[in-house]
Amino acid sequence: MEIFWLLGIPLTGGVFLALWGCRRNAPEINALFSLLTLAVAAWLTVRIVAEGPMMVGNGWFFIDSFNVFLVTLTAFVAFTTALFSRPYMRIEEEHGRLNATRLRLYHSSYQIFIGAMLLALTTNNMGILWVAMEAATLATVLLVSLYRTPASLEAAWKYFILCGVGIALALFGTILLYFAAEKILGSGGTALLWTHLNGVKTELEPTVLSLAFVFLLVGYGTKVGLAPLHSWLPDAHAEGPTPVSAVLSGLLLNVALYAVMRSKVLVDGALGTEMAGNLMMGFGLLSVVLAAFLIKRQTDVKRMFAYSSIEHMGLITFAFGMGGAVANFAALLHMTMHSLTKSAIFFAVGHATQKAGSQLMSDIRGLIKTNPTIGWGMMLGTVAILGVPPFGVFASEFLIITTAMHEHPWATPFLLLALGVAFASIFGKVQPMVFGETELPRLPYQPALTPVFVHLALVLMLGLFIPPYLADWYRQAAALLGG
Amino acid sequence: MPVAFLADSILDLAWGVVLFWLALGGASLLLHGSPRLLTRLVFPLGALGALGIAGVGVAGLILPASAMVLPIGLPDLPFHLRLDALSAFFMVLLGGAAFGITVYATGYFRSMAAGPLALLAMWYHLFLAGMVTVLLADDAYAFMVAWEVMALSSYFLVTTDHKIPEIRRAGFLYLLIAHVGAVSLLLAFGVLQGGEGDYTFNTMRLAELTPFWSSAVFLLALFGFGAKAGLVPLHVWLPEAHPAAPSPVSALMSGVMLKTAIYGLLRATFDLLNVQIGWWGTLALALGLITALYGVIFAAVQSDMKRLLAWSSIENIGVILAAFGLTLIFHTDGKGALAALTLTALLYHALNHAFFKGLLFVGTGSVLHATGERRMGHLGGLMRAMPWTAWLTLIGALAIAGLPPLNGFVSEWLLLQAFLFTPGLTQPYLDMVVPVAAASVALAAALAAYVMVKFYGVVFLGQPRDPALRHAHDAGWPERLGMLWLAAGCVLLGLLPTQVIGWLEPVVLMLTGQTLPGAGSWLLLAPVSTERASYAPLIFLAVVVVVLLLTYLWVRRVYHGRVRRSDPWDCGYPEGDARMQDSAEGFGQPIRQIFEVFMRVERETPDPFDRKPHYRGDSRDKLWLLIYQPIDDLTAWLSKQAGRLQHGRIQWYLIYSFATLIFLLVFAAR
Amino acid sequence: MTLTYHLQIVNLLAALLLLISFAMLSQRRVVGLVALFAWQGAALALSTAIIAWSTGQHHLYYSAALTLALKVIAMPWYFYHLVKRLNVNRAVEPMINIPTTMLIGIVLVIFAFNLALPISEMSGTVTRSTLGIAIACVLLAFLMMITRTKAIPQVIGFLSMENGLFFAATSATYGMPLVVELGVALDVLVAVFVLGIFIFQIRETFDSLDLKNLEKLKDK
Amino acid sequence: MSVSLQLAQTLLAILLAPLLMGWVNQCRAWLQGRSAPPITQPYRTLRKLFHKDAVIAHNASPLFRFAPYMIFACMALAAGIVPTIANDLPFSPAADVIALVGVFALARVFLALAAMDIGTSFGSLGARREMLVSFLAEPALLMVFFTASLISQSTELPHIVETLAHKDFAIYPSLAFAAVAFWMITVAENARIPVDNPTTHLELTMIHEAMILEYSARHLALIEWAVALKLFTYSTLGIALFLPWGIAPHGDVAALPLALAAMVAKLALGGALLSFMEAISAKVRLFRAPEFLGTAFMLAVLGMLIHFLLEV
Repeated sequence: MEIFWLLGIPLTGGVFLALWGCRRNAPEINALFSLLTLAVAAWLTVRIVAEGPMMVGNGWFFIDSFNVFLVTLTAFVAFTTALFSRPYMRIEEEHGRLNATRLRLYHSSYQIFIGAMLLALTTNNMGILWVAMEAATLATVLLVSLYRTPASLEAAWKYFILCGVGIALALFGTILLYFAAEKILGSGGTALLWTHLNGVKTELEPTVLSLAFVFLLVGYGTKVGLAPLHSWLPDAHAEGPTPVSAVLSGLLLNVALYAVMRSKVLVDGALGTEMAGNLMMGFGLLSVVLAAFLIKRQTDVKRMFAYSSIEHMGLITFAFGMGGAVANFAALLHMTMHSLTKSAIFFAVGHATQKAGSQLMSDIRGLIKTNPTIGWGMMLGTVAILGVPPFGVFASEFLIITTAMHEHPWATPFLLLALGVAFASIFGKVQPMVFGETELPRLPYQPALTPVFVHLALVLMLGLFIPPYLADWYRQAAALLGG
Repeated sequence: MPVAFLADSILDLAWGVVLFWLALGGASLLLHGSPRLLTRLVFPLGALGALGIAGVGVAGLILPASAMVLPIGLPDLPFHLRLDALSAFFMVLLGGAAFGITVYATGYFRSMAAGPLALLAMWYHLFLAGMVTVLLADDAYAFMVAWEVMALSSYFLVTTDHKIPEIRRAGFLYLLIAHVGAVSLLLAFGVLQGGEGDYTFNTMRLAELTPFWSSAVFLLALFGFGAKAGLVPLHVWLPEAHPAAPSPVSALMSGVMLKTAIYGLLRATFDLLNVQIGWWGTLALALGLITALYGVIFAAVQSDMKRLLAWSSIENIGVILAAFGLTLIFHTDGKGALAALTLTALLYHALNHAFFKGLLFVGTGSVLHATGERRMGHLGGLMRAMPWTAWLTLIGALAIAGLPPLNGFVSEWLLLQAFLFTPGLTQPYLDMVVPVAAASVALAAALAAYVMVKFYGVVFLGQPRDPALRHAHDAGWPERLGMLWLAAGCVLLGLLPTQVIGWLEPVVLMLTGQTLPGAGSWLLLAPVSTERASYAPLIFLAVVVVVLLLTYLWVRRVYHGRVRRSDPWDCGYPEGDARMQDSAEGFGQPIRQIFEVFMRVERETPDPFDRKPHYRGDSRDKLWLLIYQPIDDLTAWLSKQAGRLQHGRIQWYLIYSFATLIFLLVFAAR
Repeated sequence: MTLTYHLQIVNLLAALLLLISFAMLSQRRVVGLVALFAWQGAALALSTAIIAWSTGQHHLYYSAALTLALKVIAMPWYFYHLVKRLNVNRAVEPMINIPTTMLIGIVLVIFAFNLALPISEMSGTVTRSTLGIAIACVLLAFLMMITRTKAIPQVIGFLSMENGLFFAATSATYGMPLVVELGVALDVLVAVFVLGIFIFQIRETFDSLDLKNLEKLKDK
Repeated sequence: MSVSLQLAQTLLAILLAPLLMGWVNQCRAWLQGRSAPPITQPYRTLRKLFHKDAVIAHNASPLFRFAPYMIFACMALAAGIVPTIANDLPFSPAADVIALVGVFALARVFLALAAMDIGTSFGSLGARREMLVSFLAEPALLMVFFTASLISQSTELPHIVETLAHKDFAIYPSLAFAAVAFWMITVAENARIPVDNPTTHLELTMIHEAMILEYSARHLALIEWAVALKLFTYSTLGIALFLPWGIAPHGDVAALPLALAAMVAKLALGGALLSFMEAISAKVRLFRAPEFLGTAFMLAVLGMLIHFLLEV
């Protein structure tokens, strides 16, 4: 039953905010719904960890450790982002960049977006998964274009067209999947249920599945932001409101990658070859290297961190591509760390940009002089995302790189190069923003930095100590992915 | 088993000190309101911790190795800690130097503003904790975490004064190179690991690697640790970062942190890799000698006193690395005793460097404090104004110049002895290499003397180049105590070599499986045999002192002690003033003239009619242009090319997707 | 033998679809594009209905009706009015000139058929050979989206790609499960709605629907 | 017994050192056609200086007054290590050849520091030039010693002499190189032409004199004496390394008189040779000095290489 609560709360939230979203306390309501969602998610998680995978609604929903951990992560980041967006959006409104109706749109599509992602995560039906992904895209398109500035419109348009096309290809992949499946499972609803497919994956037709995987990978990969399908990502992240950038980076990319992984499991079963893995490794490496070099020339802070998201998704994809218990474990860990850290960074960046009134890094200077908390939040977040211990991102990068060196040494020079360049570029740009002199005044209001430091604290904690049950949970998930 | 129990308990003690330091760090953040408490309570407690670490180290040299597992870390990989002779020795080094430096710091930081001071205190103790954990770590993850914590905290210490752009640049360069080095260490561990995510050093010790892969590990480790140690050409960050930090921090970084890199190199090469290959040694020897000469030459032409010391650290690291290479050569050649000798020299020099470099850096700290001036061209004559600092620094300067009977000479002596044994080597080409190597070591030592005369003479002797310097205040008592401790270390390490070498024996035995034959007595240092070579610093000192006193008394008795004061002889040129003394640039000029090939010299010479003639000669590192600039340009070019992909036309973006799809359909979907 | 008879009609319609795709590639005027899109939808609906009737897959009737309602009536009508109101029915000059596009299109079709060949072999459905055509339609629509530099044609290209997908679904697998079909239809509907909003916004922001205005965001 | 011998020998060195200096000056005067000062002239100078009142600059630091004693002590120690007439020096194990180089370096550093102490432009100029000369001379000297120690498998001077003089005779080509190098080093280290000119006070050329410009009276006397002692030590060192025959072997008291005679003869010869070389050569420009010493350094290293090539 939790599942229906889990999906129902955000959807009703969306409807509710769509109807009454104009009132003053809409942000609080938004946060409240997110909190409820989080509560349900936590409850669900507890049950899954206790009782193992479960099917709900005669097989329409399937929850195992893999997606339940993403569900919790999604609900959690969604909640903290809602908390962050409370003051943030108010200030945007005061600055006159938004009005009440837009805020209503914002809040309701925010909830719908969350609901769509949760649906995508929990559904057992590959078709519904596709539908949910598309819905999430549509919801975020509206969010990206919220400011109605030319730039945001352009970003939203590109986002829509590119992801729409990608998603369409993914649909074709799904069709092929169904086409292969119905010969074994018979036509009708059950033939797209992942659990059923997983049961018979070895019997599925290899040629069809390899074809299907290509379409699925290109399709969902577009949303993951794998190079060279990533072109929409920096624009959408840079031009949308910062909370949206946070959830896009922190959550949507994960969900898309989740879809890819679900398909990969089936394809691996059917082909019994490394094809899927190698493809993912290739895409991953390409993304890491390309993103690293693209970061170097950025001038817009949000754009830069968007590219860093591409880099990290590439790293995760690479790790999943390598497969094996350690690599999968590392990839899942990195997913978590990246979501938490990157959203924290976007929170800090959001306040920094509001303070400077510009997203150009050359305009943001000497944060720790006037707003030490923002400054340190940004500095520590950056250091964390760059994979410096004791923050958790390092834990996963440690596992990924060492495993890569052990399994696929040929790939490590690229990783070394990319990590070095990315480090130089990002840190070299962030340092003057945080340190140094500035004439900018203090922020007139109290920034919402609790989320930032909660996230960073979690990342720090996970870098030094991963609670056993969390570890078991990761292990189960890694095992599900064919570790 | 009481001994084992004792060993475990000292390991607990060491970890306890780490936690204590972490707690101090946290506390100092809470105490940001009260700077008095910070300097008068937190730093002294930190110094106590350092003393404890030194004690642990001494005990660990005697007691058998002990290990423990902490409940933190990765799920399948909790932190493993282990205290064996090697880490114990480096803990003695760390504790010994850090104690003096921290005592010094209690006085040094008193003038600092509360807020920055709290942060600094936090990072300072985090830094100490990180270094000790590096020495204790017994699995790759714990090691890397500690390693990077060390780098990160020192970065924040370096950028304490982040308002100055140069300092920010220095910090950035430092952290960047440290990070790249760390990644290459990761790769080394990746090769060593047994797979299945087992990263404990124990499994690595058992790993059977092909020569190719073990060489790969060695090279990666050499790169990673070399980046931290300031091995040429990875040294560029060091002359920038070390001067930028507050002096006690510079002292810690130069004196102690660089040694953790040496520790890592020894650990990886002799402990983790279960087979060594000869050419590694030759490579390390060559690199070490290049580093030593490069460092000392550049030290000679510096005009900023802390920068000069930083370059001299590079030189010393080079000497240590040369010793490391020689150890490898002997070890792989089956000359156990000689390997033991060179290793002893290596460890001894590391220990010495920790003390005298720490002493010199804190000395410059006091000068900086009293005068606010780092450029030697604006200092001078401080011996009158601040005698304590001057005389204590003199000890450090003489020690680092490798003069008997101080400690710098002992390690050089041991190293040079090692060169005299090489005729026994089996590879003949080494016989050719060795004389040159010995010559370069000797040359580096002689140049070090040059550098130190320049450093000491320009800063402390002569006339003050700025009238304000006459009223410079001497260091306060905590500073004096700290410097006294370090100076005493220099003297004692110089006078009691046999005892020290006795302490080093377990380490040498652990790494080379051999000990020195060690003839000679408590008085006489004779590493191999008394016929072969011997040195007795105590007698040495005694004779010098006796002769000195006798001469003095004799002169006084037979003749007289009358003294008349007058102006110095001005060669008939009355306008001579303090500005006419040799400036730092002037003193370095011959060296620059001889070794100009290595440098990019920038000169500003005044024309004859200048009202205010001004001369500036600046010698820059040519390697920056030769290596780093091209790399930077290349990445910039590549990123420019990459940027072209992202040029805004949605049609093109669609084409990317389309092309990708077609490509995959053609090649993958079969 | 009725089946083959139906089969022939379906194949005919498939050919028609392909033809229309090519026509769209070459069509310069937006209104004509809209009309072609409607025709394509009609052909799709018809073929779906025939397949439904010939194979007795009743849920296919629903999707046929859905297609008819959305893609033959609602959307073309909507677009028609959009074009009229925004008065953008000028000749649109594609990025690549028409003949070249055609050539590329033909290459794509051949490629698609080759791709589909091994799969159609194993297909159990009567209409196996149409899968290749479906792929071809998808790729052609993709090509069209690439070549068009105006907003509305691009959207239409996007939708005709959806048509191709639908056709693939019906012909190769007798349609996806109904829920999925409905979901997809809903998404498409919302998508079109959102796109409409966008087109208005773009119009009022740039007072033109030329995508050349949307090339500001780039890496310097 | 041997302890007394040691003391006697050291004292002898200290006392005879000015004599050698006088002898060299005398020879040089002859060779230059000047009327020579008496051979005991250095003693007189010393006595005169000791009697004078010391004049010290106002800003001189304690280091300035301490340095002369230090330098003298170092030279005495050096003289104690080198076997002049007898070979059993109970004190020599305390410091081998490397330590000997260290002692010279110690003295030099103190002299340079003292020179910089007053802060006249001459002092620091002299100190700089001195260090410039030494940073090439010192390793060269070390290399010379290394060649000898490689032959004799020891860095202890007595053992070296033992091997070279009293073991069965052998020809060591490497020692030839070492000898030439050593000669050049000696010239440089003792501030003789062509590197430096002990009699000049021209600021453009002087090295050693520039450093001690500020010294007077007893301090100057001690320094002068130390200089003489340095020359003496270098000479005996050269003798011990390259023509050690005649030095009394261990515990052989009977050989002592002969050894003394031999030593005096050799010293006289060496001094004459030194002054002769000085007379026939001209002082080189300062920046030729590194080339001169570089040659010495190269020769020393070559000697070592040759040893590795031919004699191992």
